Amino acid sequence: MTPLLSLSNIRAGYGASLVLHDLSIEVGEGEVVCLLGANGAGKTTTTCVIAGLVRPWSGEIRFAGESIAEVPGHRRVSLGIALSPEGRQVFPEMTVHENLLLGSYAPHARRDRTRAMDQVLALFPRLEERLRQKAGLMSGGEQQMLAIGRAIMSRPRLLMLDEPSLGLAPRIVMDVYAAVAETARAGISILLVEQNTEAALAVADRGYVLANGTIAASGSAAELRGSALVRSAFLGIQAESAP
Amino acid sequence: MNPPSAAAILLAVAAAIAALVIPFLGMPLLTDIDFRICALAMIAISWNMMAGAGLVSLGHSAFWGLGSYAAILSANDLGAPFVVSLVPAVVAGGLLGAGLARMTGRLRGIYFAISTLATSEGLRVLATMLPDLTGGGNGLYLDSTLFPGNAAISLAIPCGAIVAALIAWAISRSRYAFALRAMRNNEAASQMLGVAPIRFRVGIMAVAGAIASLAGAINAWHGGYLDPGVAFDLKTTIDAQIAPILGGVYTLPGPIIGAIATIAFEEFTRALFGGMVGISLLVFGLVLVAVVLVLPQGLVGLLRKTRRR
Amino acid sequence: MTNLLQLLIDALLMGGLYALMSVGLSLGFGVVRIINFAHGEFVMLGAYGAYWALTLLHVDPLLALPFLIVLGYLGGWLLFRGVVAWVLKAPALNQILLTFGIALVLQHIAVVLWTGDVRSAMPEYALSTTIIGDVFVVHGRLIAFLVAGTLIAALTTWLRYSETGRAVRAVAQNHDAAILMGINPGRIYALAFAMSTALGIASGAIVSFLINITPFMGFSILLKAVAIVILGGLGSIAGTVISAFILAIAETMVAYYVPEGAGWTEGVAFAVIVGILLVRPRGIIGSALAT
Amino acid sequence: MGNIRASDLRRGAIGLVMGLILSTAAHAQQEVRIGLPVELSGRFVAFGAQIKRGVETAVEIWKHTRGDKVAGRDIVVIEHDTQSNNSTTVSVMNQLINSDKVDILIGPGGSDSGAAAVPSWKQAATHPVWIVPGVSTTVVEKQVGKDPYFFHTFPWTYQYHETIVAGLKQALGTGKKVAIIYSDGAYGRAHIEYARQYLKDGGFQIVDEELIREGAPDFLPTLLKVRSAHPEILYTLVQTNDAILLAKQIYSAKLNIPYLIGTFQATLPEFKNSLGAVQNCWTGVNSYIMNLHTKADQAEPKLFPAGDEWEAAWRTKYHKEPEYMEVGAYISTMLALLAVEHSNAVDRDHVATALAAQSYQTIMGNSRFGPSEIALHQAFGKVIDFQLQKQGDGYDNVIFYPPERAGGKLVACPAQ
Repeated sequence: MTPLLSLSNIRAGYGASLVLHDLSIEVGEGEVVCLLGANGAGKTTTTCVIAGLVRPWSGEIRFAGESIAEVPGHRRVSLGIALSPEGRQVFPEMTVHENLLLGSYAPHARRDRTRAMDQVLALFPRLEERLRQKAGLMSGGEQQMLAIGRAIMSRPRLLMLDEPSLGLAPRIVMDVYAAVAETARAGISILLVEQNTEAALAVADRGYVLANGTIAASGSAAELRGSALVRSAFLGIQAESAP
Repeated sequence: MNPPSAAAILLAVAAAIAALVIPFLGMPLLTDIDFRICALAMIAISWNMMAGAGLVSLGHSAFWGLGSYAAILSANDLGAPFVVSLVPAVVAGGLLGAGLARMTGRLRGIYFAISTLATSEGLRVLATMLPDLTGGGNGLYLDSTLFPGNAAISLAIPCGAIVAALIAWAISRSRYAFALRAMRNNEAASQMLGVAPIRFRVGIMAVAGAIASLAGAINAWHGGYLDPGVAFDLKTTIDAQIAPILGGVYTLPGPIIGAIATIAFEEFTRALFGGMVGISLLVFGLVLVAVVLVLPQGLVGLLRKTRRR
Repeated sequence: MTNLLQLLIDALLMGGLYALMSVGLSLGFGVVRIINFAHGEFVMLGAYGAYWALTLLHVDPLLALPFLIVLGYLGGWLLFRGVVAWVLKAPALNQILLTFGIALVLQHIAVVLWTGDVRSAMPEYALSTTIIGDVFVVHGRLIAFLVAGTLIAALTTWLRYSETGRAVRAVAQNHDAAILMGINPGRIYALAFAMSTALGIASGAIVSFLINITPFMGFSILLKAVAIVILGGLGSIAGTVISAFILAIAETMVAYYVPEGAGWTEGVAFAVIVGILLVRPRGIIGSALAT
Repeated sequence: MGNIRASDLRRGAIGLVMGLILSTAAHAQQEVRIGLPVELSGRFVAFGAQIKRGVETAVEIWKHTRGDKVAGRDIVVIEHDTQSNNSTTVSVMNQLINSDKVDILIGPGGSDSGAAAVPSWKQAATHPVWIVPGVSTTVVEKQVGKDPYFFHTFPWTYQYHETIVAGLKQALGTGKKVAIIYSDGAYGRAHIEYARQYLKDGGFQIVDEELIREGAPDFLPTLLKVRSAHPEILYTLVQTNDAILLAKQIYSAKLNIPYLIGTFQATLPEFKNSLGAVQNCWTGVNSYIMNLHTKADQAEPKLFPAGDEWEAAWRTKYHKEPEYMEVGAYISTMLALLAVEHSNAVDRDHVATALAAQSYQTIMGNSRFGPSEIALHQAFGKVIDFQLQKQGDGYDNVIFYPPERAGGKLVACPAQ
């Protein structure tokens, strides 16, 4: 069964500095895959390459069987790729409602916008309470929910979440991950980029560990949970022997 | 700044000698062009210095005009002879430059440019509305008894240009240059490296302001007549930018080569299209757009590219 | 104190005009991050457009307005694609000089085509007035105020409620996030610049029967618009409209109460620019966007 | 670039220089060179274009009647555009005097350009004969002083007000309340002193003086101050652009001031075309007004034809009505050519003395030069007061002063 998304030998970076060295990962249809790694490992660069914000120097990206390296950033959402970016990046001067409407700006999403809206507000009741409020005035957690909700509004086949738990109180992290689990159950494949290993592995089917721009380890959630490598990769200490 | 080659030094010296000799060749047309090139070179060097510190000035006519009024008023009211009247002009220009730098300490990019534009237009309104001081709209005539003769003035402007070029050269070799380049690229980073932006900014603006005012002062003596429209003419601000852009911003020879190119071009369009109403300035605008699009580094950038290839 | 009432009415009507002139500049900067120094020339071209429509084709400036707006939009789009798009990433210096050059070119195309003579459109409502009590309202100014008001209302409603309007605001607030929504920033830049041009042309059309038309009228209009946009907070439409009225009232009061005040009114705009930039570089009223 | 030796540079430069010096000297004998420092672009483009047309027509008619030469010399007209920019005016004057070595200067038109042109003319060692068909500001007259080579064929500021006030006094008697509006530029500042002086001497009561900024979009606040002074006469000292806007805003403010006095703008086609009905009852002065049916000069009937004949010829050639600076430039050029012919020389002393001695009957009246308050040679200082009055569907200049040329009376403006 061909994977929904496959990255092979991706090299990418900013200006002269190379961040990703020969990265290859896959996400299957309906699968929840997590990408773990310490700060600066290249997690965000990966999501930006897939979402089209960063052009890779070399390597191949295939989505639903086709190469999308040449597809410009603003057309990738119509293919079904959605990203809740690092730092949330909601539109501060616009209301929650307007942010969500923008989520379904792409033509295919605009068609069943009302149904998507009901779904998102059901998933994040807090957003319904604050629908008319300016996004910029909300708390970190609420903005994170809005960012995810906004991404879901575009009816994605692949939902990428870049460090959704960053800077949130534990209780809020539980709510967010509950919503992530429910979205996964609805059949949307998810690429979860996280430093919060336990929360991610609890939800993910499978995962990769990213260290200094290359995949240090991969496997099922259970295997990764036990492996020494995850601990060292997370703490950034060089493990003596690969598993 | 890589050390200049022997040919460049030779050319610079030849240009300096030519600028000093031309007024004595008895060629009035050439002397007038030589005067305008040297005056433009001075304000172009001054503008280029500011641009070198990341400060885009849209108000160079403020320095030019302030220098003009300082010189003529000190001559008419205090009876100061030609050379003495240049001192208040230089001081006024330096103070305005330093004042602007201190006042607009935190502003960058477009904001700084707009505040200099506002300063030059503000000074023009002031000059118009204070007739007893500046003669207002009626204009101000140089007291002809003090006129030192064309020779002195035609010699003063090339000296001014040479002094300005030497100052720019000295700065480019001093540690100022590295601090300024750091500031131009990234103000915050340079701050961390212990570069006090305000101190450098005030220093550069004072020197650049003084040079531009000196040029204005000498030109005021050359023209013999001043009114707010002449002193704070927008064309001075435009010319001060076009020369370094045409010649090559952030480079040492850029403003000078640009000044020669600009005046040559102005004479060419005036001779060719002079008769037809408005054509000459239209062509000038087109060239400005073209240069910004095609030659962002200006002629010197082009020169460097061809030599390296 | 009838004169005070009269002054306020004049200031209000003039403020509407100032708002329309500067809203275009503010939109342009908010989205494309460029202060367009040729904005005054678009106003000038709009004024000539309305003038020739009236004198040659006997079409009233208000009837010619829609056509001029469309022409302005197309002109703006072509100018953006052809010239302005290339300097989006260039340093501020190149952007300022480029738009300065465009202003110089447009000014002297006007001189070559229509000479430097002074013109003014004279539809009959330009000068007729109605007297209410002992206060008079010049019809021309009232009409200009109403047209400006409707255009600004249309612009804000479009920005607030339409899909593309939201997209424009999105690009202005967060360029990368907008891409993630499926918005093509290049198209939005061109659209915003073209609208800014169209707004300039529109304000020119309604100014054509109020003030003198010459090829050189653009520059003083630009400086006033810059003062207003800076006072209102760069890129904030609401801030711009409010500060347009503030400047109009300030100028009228200075003209009336300060001795030889008429001479100082031009200084008000410049004092505002320098004052605001020193006190609060991001402008006071509207919440300015991070540049 | 590096391989050119310094000596080559020097040899090339000297060769170029010698060539230039020889060429200019050779030309001097067989030519009379007329230099035009005129505004062909910028604010005063209207004046510059008028002077250019006046000079071209004069040379054309001279060649038509006397043949291509004057006193055996070719007529060379050299024109440079001052771009209505005062610094360019300085370089254009330097170029015409020192490099083109012209014998006679004609121009510029605008007051600002004139003021800027004086110093470079005075500083030149042997400055040529200079005829100015425009420029009213007395700043120039003070600077030029008693210079024998300066000829002014256009009224000075005080000559305006001397005649306007005399005309008002004759029509309205004394004691009337006057409000003055003047511009903050060279024009307004120059005129306000004389207006104040002549109005006071004429027994008028100045109740208000208001300054306006050149090019301002809105004069209403100023007009409100004028309205509270309740003047009977509004005396305006502003140039064309501001005059048009001011007339419109006075009309819409319904100030209902009975007498609206302007200076030159009421004669300009721009004023009439832009204002339509609003121009009604505005008064003004002019040294030349069309269809005065002046007679041709006896001695030179072809060079100074009858008014109607000359105006008809002008209309056919340029498809427009002749304007005062066109007529001024035409007559100035004719006088200059005649002076060269009489003195059979181009050096400034002969030409100046011949010019000062001439006297012809022209469309603008007698051309004799006489002293003005300061300057030595002033012609056509006499101006005529007129008022724009509705005649049928158009508006005509009805002269009401001086009495010997009056064709009507000054009437109060209709209440709105």
